[in-house]
Amino acid sequence: MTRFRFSQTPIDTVAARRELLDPSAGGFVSFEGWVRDHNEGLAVRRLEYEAFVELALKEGERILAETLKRFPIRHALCLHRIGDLAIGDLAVWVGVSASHRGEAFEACRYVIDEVKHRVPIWKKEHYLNGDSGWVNCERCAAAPHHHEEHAHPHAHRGHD
Amino acid sequence: MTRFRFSQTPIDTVAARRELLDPSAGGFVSFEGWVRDHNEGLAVRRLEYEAFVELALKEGERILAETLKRFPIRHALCLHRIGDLAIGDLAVWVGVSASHRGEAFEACRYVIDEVKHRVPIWKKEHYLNGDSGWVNCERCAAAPHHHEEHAHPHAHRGHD
Amino acid sequence: MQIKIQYYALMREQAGRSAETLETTAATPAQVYVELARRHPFTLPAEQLKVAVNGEFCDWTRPLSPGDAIVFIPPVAGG
Amino acid sequence: MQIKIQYYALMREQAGRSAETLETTAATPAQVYVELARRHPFTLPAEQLKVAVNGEFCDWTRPLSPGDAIVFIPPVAGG
Repeated sequence: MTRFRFSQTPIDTVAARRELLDPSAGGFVSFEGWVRDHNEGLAVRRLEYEAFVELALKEGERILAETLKRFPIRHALCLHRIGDLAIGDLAVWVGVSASHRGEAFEACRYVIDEVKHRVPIWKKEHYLNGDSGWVNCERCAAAPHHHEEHAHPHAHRGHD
Repeated sequence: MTRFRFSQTPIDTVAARRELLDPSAGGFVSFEGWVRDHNEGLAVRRLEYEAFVELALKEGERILAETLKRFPIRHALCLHRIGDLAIGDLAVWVGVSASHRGEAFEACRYVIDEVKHRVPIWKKEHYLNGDSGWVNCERCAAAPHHHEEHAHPHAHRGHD
Repeated sequence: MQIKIQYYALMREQAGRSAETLETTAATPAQVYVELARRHPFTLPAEQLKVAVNGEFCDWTRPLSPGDAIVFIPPVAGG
Repeated sequence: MQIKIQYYALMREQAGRSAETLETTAATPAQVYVELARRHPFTLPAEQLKVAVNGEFCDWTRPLSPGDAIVFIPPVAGG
């Protein structure tokens, strides 16, 4: 079973947590990324996630392998949604179990930070005002979808 | 509803998580302390948690109030078991939701660190070898339960 | 005066009880602890304990009043 | 030679397709990008992209072979 997986249906966090149970683990840390109703001052209506699945699975798996090498932990797992998501939906789940809590916190943070920076997944925000845009366009020259001629006054930093 | 609570029955993590949902929150971090099968080289059979409930509830609530003041987060909650626990049981659950993940991680870590240091809860480990001892006895002059005349060669640091 | 003592964890085991009432002339929790340590086989020096009176942490030198409820708090280990 | 291009996210929208086959003399992904940017209204300069060939990240100067599958990767935003 791979440690980085995509899901087109809601992530089952109870089943995910169960995969990390270990009688030698004293601490478990999980992170959940939820679809937030706003970003950089704009009201968000829904999100679309798209991935270059073939490479994303490899890169995700590399991140989890690195994490297990770098931190003295027991298990680590990351599940990521793709497709259309509504406000409040769970977009990504990371779980880490370890003997000690310090390492569980650090490893969990490491996984989500690396996933956000390295794994080829993209997020398109659909705003209440009818606009939409691919997150991280502030680092691109990309104009918003509906009005290609003007630049957005705000920076898209991602929902964090 | 108070944000620090004790439970004599298994903690319902699904219900706990639900209390922290918030459409303006983009990140959620939870910590779980699990009863580990070993501590400081000794095989652990089971644990007993005991609390000075009246003061523990006040101190726990103070920690969560501090956390909400100190970090820009949405919600925070801590649930703690008391009574007899077996290996793998969930002893403590901390959850934090926030706009951004950094604050959720930091606040969650702060809560569990402070709870472990300040809240009057004690943990007695029962070892496979028949001995037992109150955790943190290395900072006390306490001898183990079964052999009051000799000192344990190992330090009890807590299961982390 | 009479004061009440509640015991938890290791202190409860060493006192052999969960609570007791003490008739004492002790003026502070520190003096109460010295008095009780003569009756019970406590192994924890006061420096390693905290103390609470009437459900709140306090100083070892807090003046006591009749009916006060004291708890000596061994090193904690939650989580 | 013929190479394949797959598009994702903003690049897919700007190319108006998910994939295409290109008959080209370009020797590297960098040269392919320049060529494609003449046909499609790409707004992302190559410096802001990564590139993958045959499902693995690679250099922009990697020599291409017939049948290679290229993906230009805009700034990611998982989680």
